[in-house]
Amino acid sequence: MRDELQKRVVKGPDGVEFEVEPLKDYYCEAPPAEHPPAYLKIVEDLFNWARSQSLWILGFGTGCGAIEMRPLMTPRFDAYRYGVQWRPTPRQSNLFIISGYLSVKTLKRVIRSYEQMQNPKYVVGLGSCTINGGMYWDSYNTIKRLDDYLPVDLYIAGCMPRPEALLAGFETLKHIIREGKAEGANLYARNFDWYKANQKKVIHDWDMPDYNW
Amino acid sequence: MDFDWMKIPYALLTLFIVVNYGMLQNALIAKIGARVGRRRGIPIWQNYADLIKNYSIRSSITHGVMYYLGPVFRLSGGVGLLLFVPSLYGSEMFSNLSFAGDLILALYFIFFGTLGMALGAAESGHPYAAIGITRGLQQVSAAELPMALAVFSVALQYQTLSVTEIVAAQQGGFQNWTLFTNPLAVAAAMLSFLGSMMRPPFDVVLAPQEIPIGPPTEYHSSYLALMQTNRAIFPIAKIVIYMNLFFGGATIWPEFFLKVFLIYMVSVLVGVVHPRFRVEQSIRWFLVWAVPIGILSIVLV
Amino acid sequence: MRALLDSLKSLYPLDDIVLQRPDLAFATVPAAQVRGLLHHLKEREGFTHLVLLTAVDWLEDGMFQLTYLLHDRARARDLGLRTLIRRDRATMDGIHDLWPTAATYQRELKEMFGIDFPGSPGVDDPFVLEGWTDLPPYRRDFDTKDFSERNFNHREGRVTHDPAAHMKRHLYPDEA
Amino acid sequence: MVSPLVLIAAPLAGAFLLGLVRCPRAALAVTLATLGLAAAAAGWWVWQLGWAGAEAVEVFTAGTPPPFAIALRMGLPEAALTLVITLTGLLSALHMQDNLAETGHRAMAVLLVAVMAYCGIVLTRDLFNLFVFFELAAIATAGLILLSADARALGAGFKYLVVSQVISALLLIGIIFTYHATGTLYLDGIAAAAAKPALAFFLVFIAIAAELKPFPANGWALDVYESSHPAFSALISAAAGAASLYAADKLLTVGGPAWLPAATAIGIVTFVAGNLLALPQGNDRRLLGYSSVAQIGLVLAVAGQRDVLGEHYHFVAFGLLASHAVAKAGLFWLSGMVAERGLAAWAALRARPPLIFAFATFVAMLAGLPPFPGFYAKWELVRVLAAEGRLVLLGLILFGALLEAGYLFRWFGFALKREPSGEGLACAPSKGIPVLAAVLAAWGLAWQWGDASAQANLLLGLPLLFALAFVLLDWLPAWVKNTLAIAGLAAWFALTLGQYDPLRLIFAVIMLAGGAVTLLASYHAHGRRIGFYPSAMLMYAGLAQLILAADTFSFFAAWEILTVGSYFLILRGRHSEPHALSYIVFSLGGAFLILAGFAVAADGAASFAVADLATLAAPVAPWVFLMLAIGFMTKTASIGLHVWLPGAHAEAETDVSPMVSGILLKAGLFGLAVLLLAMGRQKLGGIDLTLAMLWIGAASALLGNLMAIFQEDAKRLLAYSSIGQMGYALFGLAMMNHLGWLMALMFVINHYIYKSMLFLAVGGVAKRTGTRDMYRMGGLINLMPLSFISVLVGIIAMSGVPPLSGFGGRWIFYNALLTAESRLPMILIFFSGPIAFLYLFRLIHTIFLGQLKDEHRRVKEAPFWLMVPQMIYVVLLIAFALVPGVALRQVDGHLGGLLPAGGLSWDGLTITSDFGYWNPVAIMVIVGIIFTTLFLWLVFVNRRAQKVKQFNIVFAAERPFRPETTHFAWNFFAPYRKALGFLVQPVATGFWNGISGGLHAGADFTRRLYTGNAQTYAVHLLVFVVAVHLFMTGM
Amino acid sequence: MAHIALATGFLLFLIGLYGALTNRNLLRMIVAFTVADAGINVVIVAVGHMRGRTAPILDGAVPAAEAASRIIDPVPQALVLTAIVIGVGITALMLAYAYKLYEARRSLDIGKFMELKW
Repeated sequence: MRDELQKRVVKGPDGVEFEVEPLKDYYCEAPPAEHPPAYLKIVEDLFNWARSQSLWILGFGTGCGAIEMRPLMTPRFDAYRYGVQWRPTPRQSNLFIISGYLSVKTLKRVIRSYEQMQNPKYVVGLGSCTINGGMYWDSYNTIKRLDDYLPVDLYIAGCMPRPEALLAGFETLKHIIREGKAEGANLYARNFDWYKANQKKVIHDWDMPDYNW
Repeated sequence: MDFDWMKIPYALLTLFIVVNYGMLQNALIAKIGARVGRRRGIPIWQNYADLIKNYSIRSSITHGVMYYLGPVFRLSGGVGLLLFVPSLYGSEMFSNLSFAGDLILALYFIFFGTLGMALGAAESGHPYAAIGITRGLQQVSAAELPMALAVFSVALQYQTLSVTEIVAAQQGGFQNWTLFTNPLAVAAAMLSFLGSMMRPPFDVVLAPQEIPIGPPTEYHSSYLALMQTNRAIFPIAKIVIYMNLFFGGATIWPEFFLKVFLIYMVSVLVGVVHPRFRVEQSIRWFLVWAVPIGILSIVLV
Repeated sequence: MRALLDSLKSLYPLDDIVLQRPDLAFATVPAAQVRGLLHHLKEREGFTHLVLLTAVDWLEDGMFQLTYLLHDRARARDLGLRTLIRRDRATMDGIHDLWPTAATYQRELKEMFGIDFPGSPGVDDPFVLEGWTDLPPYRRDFDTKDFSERNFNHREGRVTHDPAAHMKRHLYPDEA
Repeated sequence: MVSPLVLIAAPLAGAFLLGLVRCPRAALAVTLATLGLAAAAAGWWVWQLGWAGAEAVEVFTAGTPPPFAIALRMGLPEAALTLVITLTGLLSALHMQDNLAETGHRAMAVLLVAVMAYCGIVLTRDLFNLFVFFELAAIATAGLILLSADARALGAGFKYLVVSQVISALLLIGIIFTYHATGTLYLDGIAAAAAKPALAFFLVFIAIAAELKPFPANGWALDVYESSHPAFSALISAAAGAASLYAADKLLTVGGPAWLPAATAIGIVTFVAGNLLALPQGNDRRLLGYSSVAQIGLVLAVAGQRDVLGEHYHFVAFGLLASHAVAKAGLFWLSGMVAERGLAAWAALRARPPLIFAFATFVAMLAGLPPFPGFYAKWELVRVLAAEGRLVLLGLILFGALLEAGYLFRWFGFALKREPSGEGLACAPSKGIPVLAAVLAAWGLAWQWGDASAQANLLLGLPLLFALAFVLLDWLPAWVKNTLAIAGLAAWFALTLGQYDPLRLIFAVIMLAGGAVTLLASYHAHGRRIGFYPSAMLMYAGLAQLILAADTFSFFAAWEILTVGSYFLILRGRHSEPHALSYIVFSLGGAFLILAGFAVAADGAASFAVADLATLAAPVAPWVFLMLAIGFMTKTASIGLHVWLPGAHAEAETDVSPMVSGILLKAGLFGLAVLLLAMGRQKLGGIDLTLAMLWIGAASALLGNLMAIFQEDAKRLLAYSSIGQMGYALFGLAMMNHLGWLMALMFVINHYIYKSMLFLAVGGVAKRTGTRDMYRMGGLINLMPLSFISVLVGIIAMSGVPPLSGFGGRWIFYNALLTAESRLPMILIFFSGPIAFLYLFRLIHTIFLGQLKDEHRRVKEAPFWLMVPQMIYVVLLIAFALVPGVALRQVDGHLGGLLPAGGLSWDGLTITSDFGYWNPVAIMVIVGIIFTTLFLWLVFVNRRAQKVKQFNIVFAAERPFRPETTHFAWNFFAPYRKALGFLVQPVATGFWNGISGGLHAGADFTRRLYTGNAQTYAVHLLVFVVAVHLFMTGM
Repeated sequence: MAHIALATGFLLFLIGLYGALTNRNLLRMIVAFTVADAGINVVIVAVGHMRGRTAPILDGAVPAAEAASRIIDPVPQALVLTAIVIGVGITALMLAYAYKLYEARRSLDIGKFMELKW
């Protein structure tokens, strides 16, 4: 663990020394909670419609797929037509596209970002690498099954899939959302221990709280 | 106290109209921006979907009391600003709550939301939020100056600080608008207007690539929803002031919509074709180009 | 270029000189001479730019080969220096004082090959592999497939085709 | 009836008696007894002549009147001077009794002879006899110099002898030719003589003048002061100085008015040069020497003004002389107690607080601060000089006095703030008693001069007495004194409530009631807090008297009292020494301008009501206005004169900052208000002075605010912000219209509340976190929520955002601007508003928001007693925001009487001006309802929010490393510096530093004149004689 | 006669003064001052001189009744006596100083006693 995360003894302005334990003192330790849908079905349906019509993608490119996302903003594909847009902060995003191979180092950042997104949130795996490792199937540093680590709502196969495939994927995702089946965040909270165990199995220097609020 | 309680439903009606108009107008303007880039752009109802989506987000976090209150301040600032200024001239129904104060109240109330938002964003502890706020404050401090000069020039011109009376003085044909009777003041004010609309070249506050969206970096779900609501109201409330001071005000809603839209378009037209200023560049720009015009308008009025 | 190599040869024990192109040459020097030669090249001969520093694992010889590729902007020429160091407990003098960027290469070599550069800034910090405990993965005695199978969950149903056989079956289905 | 001859005979007899005594103790007893007897005789005469109504007597030594015998005169001046001489002799003997006992009876005899000679100089009316006594004094002096433990004293003594040889030669030649021409040596006879020999009398005059150590013929004197025994230096400075001055005075009486200009010129040059040369001195005794030289020069200059001073001559001259004698003797005696010679070595005095009090008394007395005689004397002198149009002399005197105050207060600052080093203090009773006696004498004289002056006796002022009582009560625990102080302020306020008009009432409420509230914070201090209450109450006493002052004298006295009180108060801060010094120098500079302004305005009248300033007409009026305005603007720290403020306010103690910022600054505004009320618009050289003030106010507002945004230190930020805020208020006053004044008064109230609140809050935070650098703080909102609330309310109010009370100020301000005549300065003001917003946000953000630091994780809320006044202020601010009419309506009405046009209409809850309207209650209610509704809505939709900790932020998928690197706070407004940094170049600071540096360099260069060579000194003397002669014949 | 004395006196005084200001040796300075003193004394006496009158000593030669018209002014005579006494005293003191200074510094050079300055 890095130095700045180690316990340290500091001296207050009044001269009294005390311990600071960064992981406890600086990070919230609460586990994630499951959040039930709205009580009224009609309300939840409205919400799901709105969610499906307003997919805010976290601007986080993990692999070569990141380059396939850019054309979506251009006049040729213009994903904005479909209510899709990109946000630079996970707090405001509700769709995380894992765009390609995912190294262990990046996985840690992906987990962090994913956990900083708010419920409901959706994960789309892009390309074969997220499905089974793809051409990196025997790499020492690339995870092979994304859904071991995060609840994935949708895979878009290909190496790499074209932007058209992505657009089709968005439409499919919208269907899933509207049907109320995109409950990945709740799944993650429910199976939190299992996900954490998987994550910690590959991330050897786990230097963050279990849930990154 | 002889308070006319009917003012409250009337004010709420104004609010309702303006919120909806603001949502649609924002979408329309986004579409116009998209067409400039040869895209089709978002659907016209996209803002509603986004708003409902954000209210429907089930979880949220809070960094503390001020963080929690920040968006409340923000939206209160927008709503208050809208309601402190009469929307339609000559309409008892849509004079809102302007009995509480005059133009000065409106101008200073703009800061209410800004301050609350800044405090809330700052409590998130995010450095980008703080950087964004300082940029915003610095830029606004320079951008406000021509506006203040212009307002002052107008107040001197009409010898009143009451918005209603200023509008009244501009009635009877467009040649009576301040735009034509005091063009320098209008010029200064419109340059200031560019600076306050968070559009290029004055949008370094948000700078998505560098300090992801600046102050609201940490805001999400219903907080963000409140702020989105404000985004629909606040620019319009501000433009209403400009409209009343410089462009003859409005007597009916269509006129209101048209004028607000056209004034808004000024900043859009400038914005879509300009790159971005750094903060010190925009400070200098306002002081060198806009302020002298404002000074001239004061001296010559 | 040849003149340069000749003059260098008189000063340093150069070996295996390969003039690959008129503007690109390689030479081998003993490890102990590397720093001196690099310094000379940087200060005297105009090779101000360190293009890269990399390594090759000669597992069979029990050696690592380090390659320093230098570039002379003024005369648009490159010179690669190779040196061989022992593979077990590999250690080499750092050149981060000549080129600060070298520290990053050295950090990478430490992580990927286990070649140590004592004194190089941050040389022990993880570069790409955080929390790595196994053999350095670029060593040829590191079995990446085995590691991958041990460490990662694999999705069932993956099939591997021999390309030759696959294409043959695809193109000439009759002959299969 | 005691014969005056006792004063001559007793020391002589004692000296002879000493020849018979062998035992040193007995000899000492004889000496002291003799001196005591002489002092008693002198005292008896003072009593007889001053109180019992006896007439002055002339004693003829040989039983016949002059010219056949030597005559001695004993009048009130002579009695007083001999009392000074004998008492100084007695106390000095007491002080150096160990040395005397060691050296034996001969030394004592010499001491007695010296005292006798000084008395003789004072008493004699015979010219040659004067010469004899001078020679006796010289011989005795040279003998006593040998007493010093300092080996260098020998050289000094020899230099002294060389010079006195030259002087005596001149004197002798002069005497003989005077006698030749007039046929008499009797002074009155010479005066009466028809033909006076100019050259001969000139020689006599110049010789006596040379005894007064005039610049530049005084190098020898300084060497003597530096090296001889301090008790003896006291004697030279006080007794010999007084005696020689009186001799000069006698000669001037004889010579008539023709000689007065020369005396004035010699005196004033010596005064200014002596004080200037004292600036770079590092040795306390040499510094005192320069100061002695200067003071005696001043009295000589006053003697040269006797033609215009008339009946006040003795009051003024003796006031200055007594101040000099008592203070200088006291300081020399103190110097005898301090072991080392550096100025900073006086820090050893801190071990004994009464000695610090003594030091303060002496410094104040020398600097001519109230209530000491020098103050009354200075007042009279300046009044007369101004009336006579001798403005150059007046200016030089004030300039010299300012220089003197500069080095004295710097020295005092050293004593209070430097680290005591080395051996410390020799504290025998025999050394303490003289000092104590000097302190008693100082206060006794203060009483006496107040009593004798044509003005009110300051020591009769209840507030001042109340403040001085705290000196005696300083042994009480702090909380008792605090209660007393609060009770006193409240009682005085209640007592005088009926005497204020609404305008003054506003200031009274802030200064007295507000002062009491601020003092609540002082309950947090533990222990006895020595020195705090006398200083604080001195300041409040000055403020209390200032508001009530009707005539210029009491106004000015109050002004000086509050200045010196606040100086002591500011000096208490840990690192405040240089800042307190620049504060007192600027304040005194301003005060002297006020003094000069008042004097010019009074045009000789003994008493001049402040309100009568209105009766002045051009060409005097604009100059008076200018002087007074600059004086007051020094206190409000208008731009250019602001350099003292940031340090002084920032370095002051936590509970002192609100006093000096929230309350003290208002004194300047009060002065300006009074001034503008009385004098209105003035034009000087075609420039409208109020317009100039308008520009200054605007520039202060802009630059003050601009400088504030670049501060890293929270208290400095607030201090710079005060400059800006005072700029606003000045701007409002200078607009000279109804609303401008109303706005200024609203600023007065608001600034008091929020600046006090902010200073207390920031001070509390600084106390808890151990730093004032904002970037070292951060995230304290949860640990110090109450402080956060008070800062929040403070900044909302200060930035003028509705619905709090700052908005009212802005609203009135805009309305006032609409009626203002000049439009350009307001551009600066417009710009400064948003800039204020910048630093306010910085204040709250970098302290309370953002990232909490490791070492502050266990910080507690600020002390209870610091919070109490803050919470009161919060309530006040909100109340004032809701019903501003409570305070402002009365003032508005009152202003209506003064500036009728453009008042406000207070109709129901709505306040209406000629231009706009404003309903504070409605604003508050509307904003409250909207805010509450939205808040409840948010709580409803967001009820399940998870509270997270400070590192739970999105950090580009990484995590923050440490709070220090995550808290964005340092150089917060860097782009502003890039864009407008050129505006905050420290031009004013550079200018004032340049002046101070120039003075120091000039002094350092000039003092090289004193090479240390006896012959050079003798040449100086001759050059001086020639120069004066040329000056006189050239006239 | 009186004028010659007067001139002599002033000359002596100036010589003495010049000597005192130019000699660096303490003893020489003291001597020079004595010369100057002497000069002044001569001046005093010369000022008191009246042509044709006698010394102001009331004895047989000058009866008290005629004294006022016969003798010269007695006051300068008295003054000169006092001045001489005082001059002697001061000279003695200066010599004492010179002695002590020499004891302390083993030097009589006035330039050696300049540590007190500025």
